[in-house]
Amino acid sequence: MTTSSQSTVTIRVLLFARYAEALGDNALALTVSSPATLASVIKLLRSQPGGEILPERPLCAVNLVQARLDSPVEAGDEIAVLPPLAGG
Amino acid sequence: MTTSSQSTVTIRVLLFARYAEALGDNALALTVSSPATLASVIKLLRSQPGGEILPERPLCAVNLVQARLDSPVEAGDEIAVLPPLAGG
Amino acid sequence: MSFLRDEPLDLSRLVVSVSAPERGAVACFVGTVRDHHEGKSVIRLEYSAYRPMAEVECDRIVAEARSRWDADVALEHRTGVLEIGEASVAIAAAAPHRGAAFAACRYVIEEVKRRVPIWKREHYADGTIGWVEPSQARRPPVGQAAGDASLGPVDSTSQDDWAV
Amino acid sequence: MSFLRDEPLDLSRLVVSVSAPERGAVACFVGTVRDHHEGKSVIRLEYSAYRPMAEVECDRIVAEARSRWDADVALEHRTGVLEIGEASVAIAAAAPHRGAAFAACRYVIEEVKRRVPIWKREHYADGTIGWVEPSQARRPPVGQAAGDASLGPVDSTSQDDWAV
Repeated sequence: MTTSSQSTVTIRVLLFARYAEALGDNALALTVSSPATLASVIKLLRSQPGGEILPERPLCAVNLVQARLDSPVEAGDEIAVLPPLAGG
Repeated sequence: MTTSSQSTVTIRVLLFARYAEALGDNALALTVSSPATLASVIKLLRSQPGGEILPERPLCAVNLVQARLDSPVEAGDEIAVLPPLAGG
Repeated sequence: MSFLRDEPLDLSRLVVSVSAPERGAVACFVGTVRDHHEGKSVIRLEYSAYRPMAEVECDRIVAEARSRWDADVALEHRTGVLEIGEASVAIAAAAPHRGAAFAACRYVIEEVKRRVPIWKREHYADGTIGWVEPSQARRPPVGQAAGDASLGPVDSTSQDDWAV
Repeated sequence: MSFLRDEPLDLSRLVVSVSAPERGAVACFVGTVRDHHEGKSVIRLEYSAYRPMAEVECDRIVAEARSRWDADVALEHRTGVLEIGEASVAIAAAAPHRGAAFAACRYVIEEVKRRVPIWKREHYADGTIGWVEPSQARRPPVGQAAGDASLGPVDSTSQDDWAV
């Protein structure tokens, strides 16, 4: 459960593999200005300790679907930042 | 064991599938003029009862290798006449 | 049904699951853990996944292959720790004719590599551990920002790329 | 080793036989007996072969695939009576990378169909029996004498046809 003030929103971000390792956790809660976009979340994430490992434009998903960085995000969305894929 | 006179040679021919059925056996011994070629064997084979099912230029093998109709054949060679292949 | 598996994969089970009397051609692919990577000796491998999205993406890929080639398709991907030689991914595609079966199978493995959120960490003989980055071929072209990769479905005009 | 088998084929055994720590990609193909052919309902099938030549030809095909794609390749073909759904042919090709594995596997099935002296007789639901002729695509081009087909190895210039 997250609450949003009039001008900010708290976004929960899932991290994986190398990114989770660098940022020290596989999920972080970030408070960003509202309305928020993926880009504003990524920008804040990159300023966290260890966040410099993230590229400017990482692969992201919102609610299990790949999303562009200008996508709006809201509290309750499932935001995921994905390192380069290596399945198969 | 086959024997050849001065002017003829006896060739044993293996038949398969539809051809064996048509000619009533899966092996026939044919006596042809010497020196013989695959073509002369096929020509005689086509004149046998049921042999009219054979095309003029059937797929043939001599000693397990595909052979052209002008290939020479001798007593002791393993001659095979192959219907269209249907493996796989 | 789950596409991600913590237990060893069983290709025979996949083949049986897609086979049917009217589909006489089954093409399969199995990826196994190799003992080396970029000159280093690998002793074991660990696959992790963003599981809910990986399941959804696998389901989409299989559905795309089924509808494009009128094939039945089965796919499984391992997660967890794998030893050398173990299967990491197994695919079976059955169709009335072999061209479609091969094309559907090839499509699925290429799309799995391109779109499914799975990562692997290699354990090397020298005691070190490393996250495996995709090969050069799968990185964005030079000049494009690193990590700015797309994992959307291929557009329909590129379907011919999968003809086998 | 014999390429022709009177007992049911086992794809898993073939996959194991070609797998190795340095070959991380295995492509396979299984052909199964379909329940219909040109509109007729098939209940069972009988494969016969010119066995010594079929063995030699399978051996050549496998050797060609191995050397062209640096792959390990296993091949088996059933003979005798097969029920609907049973495997008539099974192929596994393992290579360090999947492109080579797919290409080698596809090459082997195409060449088996083109070059190995095997014939099949279908038993139909109406009690009749028929020798199966190869499909139109495998008959000689129009204008060429019927039956004047070649089963020699493909020449090296056509190798690209097998790229997958």
